[in-house]
Amino acid sequence: MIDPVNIRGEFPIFINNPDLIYFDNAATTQKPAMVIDGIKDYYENHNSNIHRGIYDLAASTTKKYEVVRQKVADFIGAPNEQSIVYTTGTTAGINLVASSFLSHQLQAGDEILISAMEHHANLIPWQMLCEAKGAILKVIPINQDGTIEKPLYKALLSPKTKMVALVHVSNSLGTINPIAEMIEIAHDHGIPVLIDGAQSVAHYEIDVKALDVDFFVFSGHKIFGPTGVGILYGKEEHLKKMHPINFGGDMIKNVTFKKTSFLDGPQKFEAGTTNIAGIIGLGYAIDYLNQFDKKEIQKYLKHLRTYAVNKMLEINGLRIIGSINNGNNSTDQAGSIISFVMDGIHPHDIATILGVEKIAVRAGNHCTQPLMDFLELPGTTRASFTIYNTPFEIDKMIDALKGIQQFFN
Amino acid sequence: MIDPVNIRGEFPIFINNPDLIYFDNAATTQKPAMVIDGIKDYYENHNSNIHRGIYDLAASTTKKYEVVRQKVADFIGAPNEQSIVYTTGTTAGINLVASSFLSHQLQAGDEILISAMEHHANLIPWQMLCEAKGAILKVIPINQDGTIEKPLYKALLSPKTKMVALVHVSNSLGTINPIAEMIEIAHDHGIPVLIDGAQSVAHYEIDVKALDVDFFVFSGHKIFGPTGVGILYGKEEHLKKMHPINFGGDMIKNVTFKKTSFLDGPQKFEAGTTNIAGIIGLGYAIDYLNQFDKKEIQKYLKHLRTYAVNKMLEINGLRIIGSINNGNNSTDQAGSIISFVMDGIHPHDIATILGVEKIAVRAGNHCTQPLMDFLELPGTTRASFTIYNTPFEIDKMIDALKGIQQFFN
Amino acid sequence: MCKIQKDKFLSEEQVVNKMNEELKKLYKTVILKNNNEPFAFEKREEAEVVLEAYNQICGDRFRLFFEIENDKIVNLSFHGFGCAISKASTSILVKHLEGKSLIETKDILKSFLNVINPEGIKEENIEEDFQAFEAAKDFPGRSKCATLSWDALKEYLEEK
Amino acid sequence: MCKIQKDKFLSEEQVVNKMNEELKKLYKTVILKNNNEPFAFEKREEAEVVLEAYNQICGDRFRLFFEIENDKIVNLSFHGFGCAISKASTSILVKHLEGKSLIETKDILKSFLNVINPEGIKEENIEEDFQAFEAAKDFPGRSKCATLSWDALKEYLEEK
Ligand SMILES: Cc1ncc(COP(=O)(O)O)c(C=O)c1O
Ligand SMILES: Cc1ncc(COP(=O)(O)O)c(C=O)c1O
Repeated sequence: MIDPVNIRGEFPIFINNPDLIYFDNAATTQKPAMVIDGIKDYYENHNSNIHRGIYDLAASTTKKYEVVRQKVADFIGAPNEQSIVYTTGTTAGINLVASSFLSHQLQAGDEILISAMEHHANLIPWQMLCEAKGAILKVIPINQDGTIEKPLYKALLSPKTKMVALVHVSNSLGTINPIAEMIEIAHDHGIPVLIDGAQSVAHYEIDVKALDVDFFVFSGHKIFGPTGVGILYGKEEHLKKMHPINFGGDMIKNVTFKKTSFLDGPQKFEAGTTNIAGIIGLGYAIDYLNQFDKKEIQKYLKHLRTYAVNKMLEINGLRIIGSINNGNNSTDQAGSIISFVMDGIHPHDIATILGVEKIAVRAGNHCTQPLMDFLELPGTTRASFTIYNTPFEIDKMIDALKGIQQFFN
Repeated sequence: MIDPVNIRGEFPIFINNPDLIYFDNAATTQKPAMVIDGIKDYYENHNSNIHRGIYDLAASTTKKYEVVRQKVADFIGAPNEQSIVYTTGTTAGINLVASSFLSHQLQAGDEILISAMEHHANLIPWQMLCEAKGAILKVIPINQDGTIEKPLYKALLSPKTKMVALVHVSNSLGTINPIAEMIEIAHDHGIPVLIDGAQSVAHYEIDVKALDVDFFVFSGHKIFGPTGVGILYGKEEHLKKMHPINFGGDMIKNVTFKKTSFLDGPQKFEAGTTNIAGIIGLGYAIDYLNQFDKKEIQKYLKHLRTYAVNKMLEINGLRIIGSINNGNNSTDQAGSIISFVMDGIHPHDIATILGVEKIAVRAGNHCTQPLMDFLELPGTTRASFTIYNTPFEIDKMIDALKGIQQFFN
Repeated sequence: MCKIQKDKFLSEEQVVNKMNEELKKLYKTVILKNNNEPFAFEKREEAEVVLEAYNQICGDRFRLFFEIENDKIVNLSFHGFGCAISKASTSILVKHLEGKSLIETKDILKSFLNVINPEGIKEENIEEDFQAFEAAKDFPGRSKCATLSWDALKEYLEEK
Repeated sequence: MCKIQKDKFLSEEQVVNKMNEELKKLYKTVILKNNNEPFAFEKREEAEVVLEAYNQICGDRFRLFFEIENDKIVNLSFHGFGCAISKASTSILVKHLEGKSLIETKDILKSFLNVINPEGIKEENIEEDFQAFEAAKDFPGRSKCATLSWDALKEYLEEK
């Protein structure tokens, strides 16, 4: 059972701001004391540079640091820690795959397939690569309810498709894409798949091995962990073939002024001093999350979403963007993110007024500008929930939204 | 006046480990409470994603975040904050310049000039770029005393030289290179210069404008700041011409599935969620350092170095690598880093035994393998000092070194 | 917090009221009115000058249409979309600059921008329309909304 | 820390002594002796098998030279450089494996590696030479030094 009141008590920001209603979890989550104190403890008791260090601090830090790799592997069902690359975030992970995996294979006329609901992070790297190589970026359209047009997905796959890159849970609409099925279809055509799990790992059980996904990326700061750290999972056979794109210390076997050879493992992508404190903090975030049953999390978030949607639909002139809008009240295709617009009131004005009431939501295009263009919206207001949110907070937001409507009319 | 005892009191790791003698500052420095608490305060009171956020937390975090840019600019004498790019460290900064500034200009047969004492981070990116472009990496030799062979520097510059990349203070030898003079010479030939300031910014006054340097890079974690953050300073005229190499959110003006345009400022290089907590922590580290007069720091470190060198030279069979070894007792060309070897005792054995005595030093090639090859050494033991170190600690190390010698004979 | 300290602060109810005050200050009737009934809100593609004011961070985008005749700004209108604050501030711009000379315009621009500038010194005899935007100072995320079109026009005139 | 608790711990002096004990344990006479007077320390480029054991992290590099005759390892010698621990452990390897059958070798390898493995179960009747390396367990940065050549040989035999 998820006990949000108890959970709130584990987050210092809520202890310091008891009346803060934080509905911007899709942008970044708050951090539990376990993570914050873990980072502090690292700096106060263990700080040292890893690898090649022999004294106690360095040796124990190196160990702490490498243990997180195994922890991450277990967390997403990776076969082993050699398939786990430390990055600085989702964005960096996708860029690495684009530059280092796909760039060398992609020919003029080849195609990369993404969906219309991709975050800029899973769009622009592919677009730029296509531009450089004379390849073509194809986009799977979505239905008005915010779901992928599945028949078109199949139709768009071709012998020229060299990569499929998909978001698992849309950060703008909350749509949950049927990735298992979509990966299988791509594999039937022999096409590798990257899944952007930025919005899904915190709440959904991920098993990269069962999914047989080629690449899976996410960010620490969206799963209760620190900023500046993320993960790229890649099948070992792919990682082995990929060349590093950043060069420096801690990634080399041998260097002379003439020639350099690189390490074999994921370390070859981790040149220089990494975000050691951040990676150790990510380990604590995973420990934190591992206390919960993902099924319970999903049940609770579905409850919150249904509760919010039902109340929001009672507000005249408020329109939810995505699946729920179609009168389709099942939330199986929708995560804990609700994007909405209100007649005649700009999303920024809504967010500002909610902000004054200490309700943190986000307004804008949510880094999915083409999706907004497709929906013919300048932007939306987005409320995104996680385990520390409550129906009571939703009530407060509903009241505030009603107030805004009065205010503007 | 530098008061190391007082300073130690500001570093929680020394409060928690009063007998820790930390001489591995060239690898990473310890962090003052101001920085650690600043990061903790960020997560406990201000955590939110920056840009596009409207509610209080997001707006104030964005401000805090951008204020650091100005702080960094002031810290290194940059004309304005538009020339300051947030990176993840020295390594990332150099790679960005190699890929985004030089890559597009470099032709087969062109040359890049570095020195024989470069860290792998300021060697391999250029080497790989040369390999990709058919260009030639040239290396300025050093003298036996660990200083640049200045006449050869001039001789190696040619109309084909497209970049000079130099370390300011060598992390292996402590050599301080005469960068002002060397930059001027390169500029006389119209060649841009990158300076690797990883080992210098903490202790030396840097004025990038007076130096007229084209690029200057450093890491936060070596100047009392957090891991996972660094700075690339670049002349605005260069940054303007450079294309981003990482793509995602927070860096774009406009996106459609067909075309993307990027922001103008340094933000175009900062795709995705950056290390917000790290950058804010770096701001605190600079505040911390700004309390001290750099001249005082240098005076104190010179005192420590002279003290240590004199005592070390009394140990039979101990050889200091670099300028001091030549009987040249002036420390004007040598920073607070001492690399040494002992007859018949491997550096790792020395470091292990010092480690048991709670004296943290580093052993190995210090990410300067070609330099070690040049010096015909498998590696050295390195002690690197900063403001919280004391002569008393040096005495302890000297005693331990004498003990090691007895132990092995 | 101990009792004595607490008394120095506002009660929670007072805080909420103050919040609402801030809000009302921000969205004062001037802004709401200009948002709902903007002044000279019309496209005029054939205008001599078509100036775009675009906020890349939030996507607000307005265009100003005008001519400069005898050193005066005339036939000023605007179109586009954005939040209430950016729309109202553009509407106010149009209302106050129509027919003004370039020298007068410079003063008016300065006077308006000074109201929103957190470091601006409070002047006397400020237009009531302008004062309505003063509260934008307290919303760091929103001050750009208030100045969007004004900054664009200022830049245009300076570069001219 | 309160008095009672403190008494449970070692005094500072005791800690220092214990440290020195650890050190002595690590660098026990076996290691120092083998470091200074290594066993069969000679290059033999013409050997049938020349096996490199290289630690990329620290640069230690040894080569093992030997032949396999009648399923036995013979003419075993080594050369190269490294720290006292890696050098001594290679010397011990040479000393203990010369003339052994491949099956015996496997057991010996296992027995040695088990001594250094932090999760290894303590066996009885371990060679004294091997036990000298047990302390490497307590130095996570150094256990690789102790196993360097042993790992290389193990890998070679497994792939063969
Ligand atoms: C001279 C020099 N350059 C570059 C680096 C690399 O810095 P980082 O690992 O923080 O990227 C270091 C640190 O090891 C250094 O000492
Ligand atoms: C679906 C999705 N993909 C990618 C990203 C980018 O993540 P980051 O900014 O941490 O690199 C985000 C976060 O904004 C996201 O929601």
